[in-house]
Amino acid sequence: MKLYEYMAKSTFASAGIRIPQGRVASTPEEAEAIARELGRPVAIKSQILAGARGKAGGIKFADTPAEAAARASELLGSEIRDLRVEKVLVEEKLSIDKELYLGITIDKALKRPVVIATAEGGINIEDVPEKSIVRLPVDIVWGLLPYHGWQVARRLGLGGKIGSQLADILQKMYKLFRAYDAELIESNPLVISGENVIAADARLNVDDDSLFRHQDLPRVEEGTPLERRVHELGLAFVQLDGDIAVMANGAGITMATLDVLQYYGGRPANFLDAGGGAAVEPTARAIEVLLSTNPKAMLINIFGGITRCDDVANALVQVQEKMGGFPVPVVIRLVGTNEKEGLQILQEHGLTAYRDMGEAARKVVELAGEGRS
Amino acid sequence: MKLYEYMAKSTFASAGIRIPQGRVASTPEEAEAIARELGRPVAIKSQILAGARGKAGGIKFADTPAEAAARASELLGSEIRDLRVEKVLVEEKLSIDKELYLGITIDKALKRPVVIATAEGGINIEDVPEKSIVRLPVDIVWGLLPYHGWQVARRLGLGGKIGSQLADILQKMYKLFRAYDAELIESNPLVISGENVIAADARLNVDDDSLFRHQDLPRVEEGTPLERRVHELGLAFVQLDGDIAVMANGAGITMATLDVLQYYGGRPANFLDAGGGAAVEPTARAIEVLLSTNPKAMLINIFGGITRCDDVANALVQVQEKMGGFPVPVVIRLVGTNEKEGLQILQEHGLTAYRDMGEAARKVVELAGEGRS
Amino acid sequence: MAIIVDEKTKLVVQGITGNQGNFHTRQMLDYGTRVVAGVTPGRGGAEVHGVPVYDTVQEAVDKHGANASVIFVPAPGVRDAAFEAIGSGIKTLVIVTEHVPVQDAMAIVAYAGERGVTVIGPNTYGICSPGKCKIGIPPNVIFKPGHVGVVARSGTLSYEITAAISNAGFGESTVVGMGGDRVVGLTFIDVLKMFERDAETEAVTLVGEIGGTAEEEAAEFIKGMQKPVVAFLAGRAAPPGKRMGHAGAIIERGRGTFESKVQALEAAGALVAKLPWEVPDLLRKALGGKR
Amino acid sequence: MAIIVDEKTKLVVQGITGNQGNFHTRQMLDYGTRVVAGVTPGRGGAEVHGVPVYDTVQEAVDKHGANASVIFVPAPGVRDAAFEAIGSGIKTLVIVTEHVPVQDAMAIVAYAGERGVTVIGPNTYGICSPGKCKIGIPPNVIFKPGHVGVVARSGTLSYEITAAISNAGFGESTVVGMGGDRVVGLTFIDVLKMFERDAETEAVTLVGEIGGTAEEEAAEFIKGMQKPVVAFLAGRAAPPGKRMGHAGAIIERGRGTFESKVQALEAAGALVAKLPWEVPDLLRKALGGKR
Repeated sequence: MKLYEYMAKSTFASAGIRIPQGRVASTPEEAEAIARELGRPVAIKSQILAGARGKAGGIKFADTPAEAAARASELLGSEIRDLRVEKVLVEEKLSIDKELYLGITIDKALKRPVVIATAEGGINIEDVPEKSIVRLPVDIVWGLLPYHGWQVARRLGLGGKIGSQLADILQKMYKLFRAYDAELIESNPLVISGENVIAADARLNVDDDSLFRHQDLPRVEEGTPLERRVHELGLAFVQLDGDIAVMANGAGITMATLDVLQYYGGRPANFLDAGGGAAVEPTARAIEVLLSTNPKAMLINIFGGITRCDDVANALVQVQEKMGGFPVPVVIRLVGTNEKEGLQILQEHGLTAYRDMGEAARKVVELAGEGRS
Repeated sequence: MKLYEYMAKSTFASAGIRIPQGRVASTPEEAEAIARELGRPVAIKSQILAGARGKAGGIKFADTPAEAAARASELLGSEIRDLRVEKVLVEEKLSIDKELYLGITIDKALKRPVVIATAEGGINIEDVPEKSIVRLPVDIVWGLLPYHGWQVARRLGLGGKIGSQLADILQKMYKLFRAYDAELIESNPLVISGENVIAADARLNVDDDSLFRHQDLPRVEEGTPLERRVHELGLAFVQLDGDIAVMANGAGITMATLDVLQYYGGRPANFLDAGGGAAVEPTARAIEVLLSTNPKAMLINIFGGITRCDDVANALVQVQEKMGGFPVPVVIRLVGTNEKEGLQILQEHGLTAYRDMGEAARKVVELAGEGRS
Repeated sequence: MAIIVDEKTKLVVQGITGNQGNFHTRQMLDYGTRVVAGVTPGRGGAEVHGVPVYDTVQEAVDKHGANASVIFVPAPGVRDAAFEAIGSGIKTLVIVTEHVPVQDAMAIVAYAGERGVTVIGPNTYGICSPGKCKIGIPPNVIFKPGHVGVVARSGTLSYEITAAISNAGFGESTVVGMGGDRVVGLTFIDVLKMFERDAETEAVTLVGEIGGTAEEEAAEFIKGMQKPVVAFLAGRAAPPGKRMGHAGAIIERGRGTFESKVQALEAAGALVAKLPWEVPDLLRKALGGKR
Repeated sequence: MAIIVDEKTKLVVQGITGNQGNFHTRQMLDYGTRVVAGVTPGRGGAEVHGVPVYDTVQEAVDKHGANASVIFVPAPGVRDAAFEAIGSGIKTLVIVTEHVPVQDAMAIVAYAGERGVTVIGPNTYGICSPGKCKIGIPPNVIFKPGHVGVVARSGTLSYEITAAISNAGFGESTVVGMGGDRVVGLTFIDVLKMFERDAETEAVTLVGEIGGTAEEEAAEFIKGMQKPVVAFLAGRAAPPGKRMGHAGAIIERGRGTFESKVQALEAAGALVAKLPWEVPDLLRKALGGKR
């Protein structure tokens, strides 16, 4: 779960990391009031869950409160990088001597947290040459210790009071990383402004699987309205560009199903992983949602493990009855746990299923009117 | 630093460990009021920093508030195990099905915390046969985990809800042990009362060296008034039964000095370790305190390392001048860092020193009129 | 032989009294796995399908010589359960539970590393050495004793390919599901090393997917292997930057793309199947070629 | 030879800009110790007695090949300083600071154990291999190159006995102060093992005291030693139950008494001196006897 910049900044502040003065605003009037309080030039930053806002015009500046209201009015309600701006963060405009990047994420190969830092901050970290990037893996057991902060500072060429502040900020970021079960915590840019080091931007992505122990955090929703509807069923879902709706059970098999469809010339409309052992109800709801997107055809590809074929069959039958028949061709492939029972249920309701994934895929591509001729 | 039972219990309660209902009282009237609030038979427990209070008559019981006042009146102001009772803890009297002992301390040889438990609680843990004692060393890195609690419970023959409570209490005690830098945390007895496990007694000894990070804790003083005076100078001091006052620098050399005095038939009056590098002022104050105890003679045994001989000489001269001469014979042995400067200072003030520890010890025993004839 | 688990494996089921634990204990017993004990704290003394239940893993180890454990407890309890298994002397730990917080997974893997414990998962279907021992949740019917080692990141896709290998007449020495999470106990290389040493394994099938660089790292090792490797990779059709259910399956910074993985594996001498059911054909080709 | 430190030891001083660090850097340089760098975070670029100061131990290791460190920082900062030294690749760590919280000491010792680092202290005067290297705070004058290994728990008493050994004409191979705290890095047995292997050491002097069971455990090892051991123990006159300054010197539960230690050591074949200055006589006797 990604937090909005203003939320992430409030965790930074609570940990004692210096952030720019300012507040979040939902209306131009609020933005104006905040700019007046600050009494100096401000930055007005769109609160959206995407990077590179600046390039996309999502960050504006204003010298007066009236100007702040005007700029906020331009941003609020607009779409930046396909995302609607509902709030802006109005902050003092910093005088910047140098921009750094400082972040902590998880190194999957090392299986531990890793600090990533560069003295070339403020831009896409992806674009910084590898040799300018400092990487410091952290022992999950012993944690990030004060001297690690100093090591990073020295490798960025920083010493004295600035080095000391950077070391301190890194310590505090690591504490936040652990306390909030973060997948990623970063500040880009982390700004050197005179004698101070200030987190001009802040990002904190919390591990979804850890949310049970973070009841205190706000819940931030991401994705298209359709994606949100399926996520509420507890299923993994991504919208794609094609017109063959797909449901399978397991991320790998779902990806492979898309691959096979594409191989035969079909264009999948979505990725929907019904997961291991989803019950009849959410499976039925997911099928309904897929059908509501008006695909040309639908493919259900189930290799039952924890997932039981009879549950999937019952879900299909439920939807069929509710809708008075499927609006588009539905191709079913059903093997594995309780396969016999599942096929029996389908048969009783006039449905048939394939045993072979390839045949099913070729069939649905054909029914969608696509594929190699 | 040892905490009083009522203080330790309040930390237990804050960690969610069940303790008996009750409060601390300084007067019989307060004790009566607490007993009335509780509305049931109570235990009245002397708050002193010593074990085995029960045997020494430090714990009494009362069925009525009036009786509680009477018992509290007997205890308050009395001396139990040579310690004056200034407060009593008035608590509900528990119905006891079984008494356990549960504690965590530091195993010096293993260099890690160790859980000690026995189903034979309520008495001196020292008297429990080794085979009835469960020991579980704890990995300082990974800590005491929930399953350790269950392992201890099973080894004490406990299961079900009682086992589950014991496992939970042990977890919480370990958290307190770590949070308060404890040298020892224990409950003796930890009582099984019906379906509940209750810490009928609680002890928490905090590492003196960690007090800088426990500003929230009350400061509890221990020892005789004389010992407290020297401890305030930051020096290690223990009163003994003899009449030769002793000061040396370092715990080992101070112990060895006492040994040598005893070997020659002398009777040391104290252990005073002036430590490494004590300054002139505290050294002078310590000498004054020693002289104020009216010893027959005094031995100063210094092998200067961090401690500088000139500092010690200056301290001696300062006291000599302040008192207008020493009231009893003072034998000085002075070697090591800045030895020449030290001897010079002594000489200028009519004092002499030995180079050899044995000779100095023999001399002071002789001057005290003791020793082998 | 086989790797990691075999007929000497004595299993304890943590969370045996839960629905999943109960159901799959039955399945594993039916497969022939030696399930010697179950653990649910506070439920010591009970029985599940004739398997005795204890309060602690230590009792299962002490009384039954358990040397492997499978965890079915809910995600918030996995860290504690895993630490208990590792701390009690278990040598192989299979964590079936999904949605384990990744920072818990890092701690578990670190602790296991200190103690020399093999961790499979979290979020794995488990492991099976056909005819000897199955730990976890895959359907019993897909396995067949044989000489192909299978190692996979994802579950159902791995069933699909394993079933294809079995149906083609090959059979498997051991099938290992490493788990689909970002941080899991084993790497491809760990498992490839074991297969390379295992006398019963003649060829290896690697089932990978986009995201991360695990397949690229595996390719480095495959270069030096004696035994042939056939791979299938999922995610050719995945658009860049979209999260496809597995937290691990995010395409990051141009690394971990489908193309880079195929290229690395083919350069290392592995045969890469375009469709899942091509794997048996390529195995036939590889074994014919190298032997 | 000698043990732990010698002419190849390259020392970094943590807390070099403090009073103690500054003073003892001078003393160690005078003794001939190769002090290659100092560390005080935020003071990088300074110099102390010609020794360059850095912000991090890593720089001292990378630029000067430092392999040992001595810590003079105040007690609240010792844990961090020790972890830095251990994490930066230092192999011998001497912690002079006293009043280090015991739970910090346990953590330091555990981390050092993982990384194979030798820890001397906390609350130690240090270590000296006479004529080669002195790390810590003992007076330079008490040492003399020779063949007696000295290992002690306490400081000044150890100077007393070392000076007696030097004055009697023996000299020392290495003198090790383990530190007076409850939890320290080395045990008597650790050091005895090293002396037993060290070609330069012909006899060992053990300086112990009441409290704990370290001397009794040492006695078990001494039984099997080839080299003679002469011991002195402090605390004969200490009343039971009184704390004598060292946290370790508490007599607990009848174990760790003066008598039990003397008995254990004598039973193991060690000669136990009644007075500190008897140690050289017993060394003469022991070396005459065993050689």
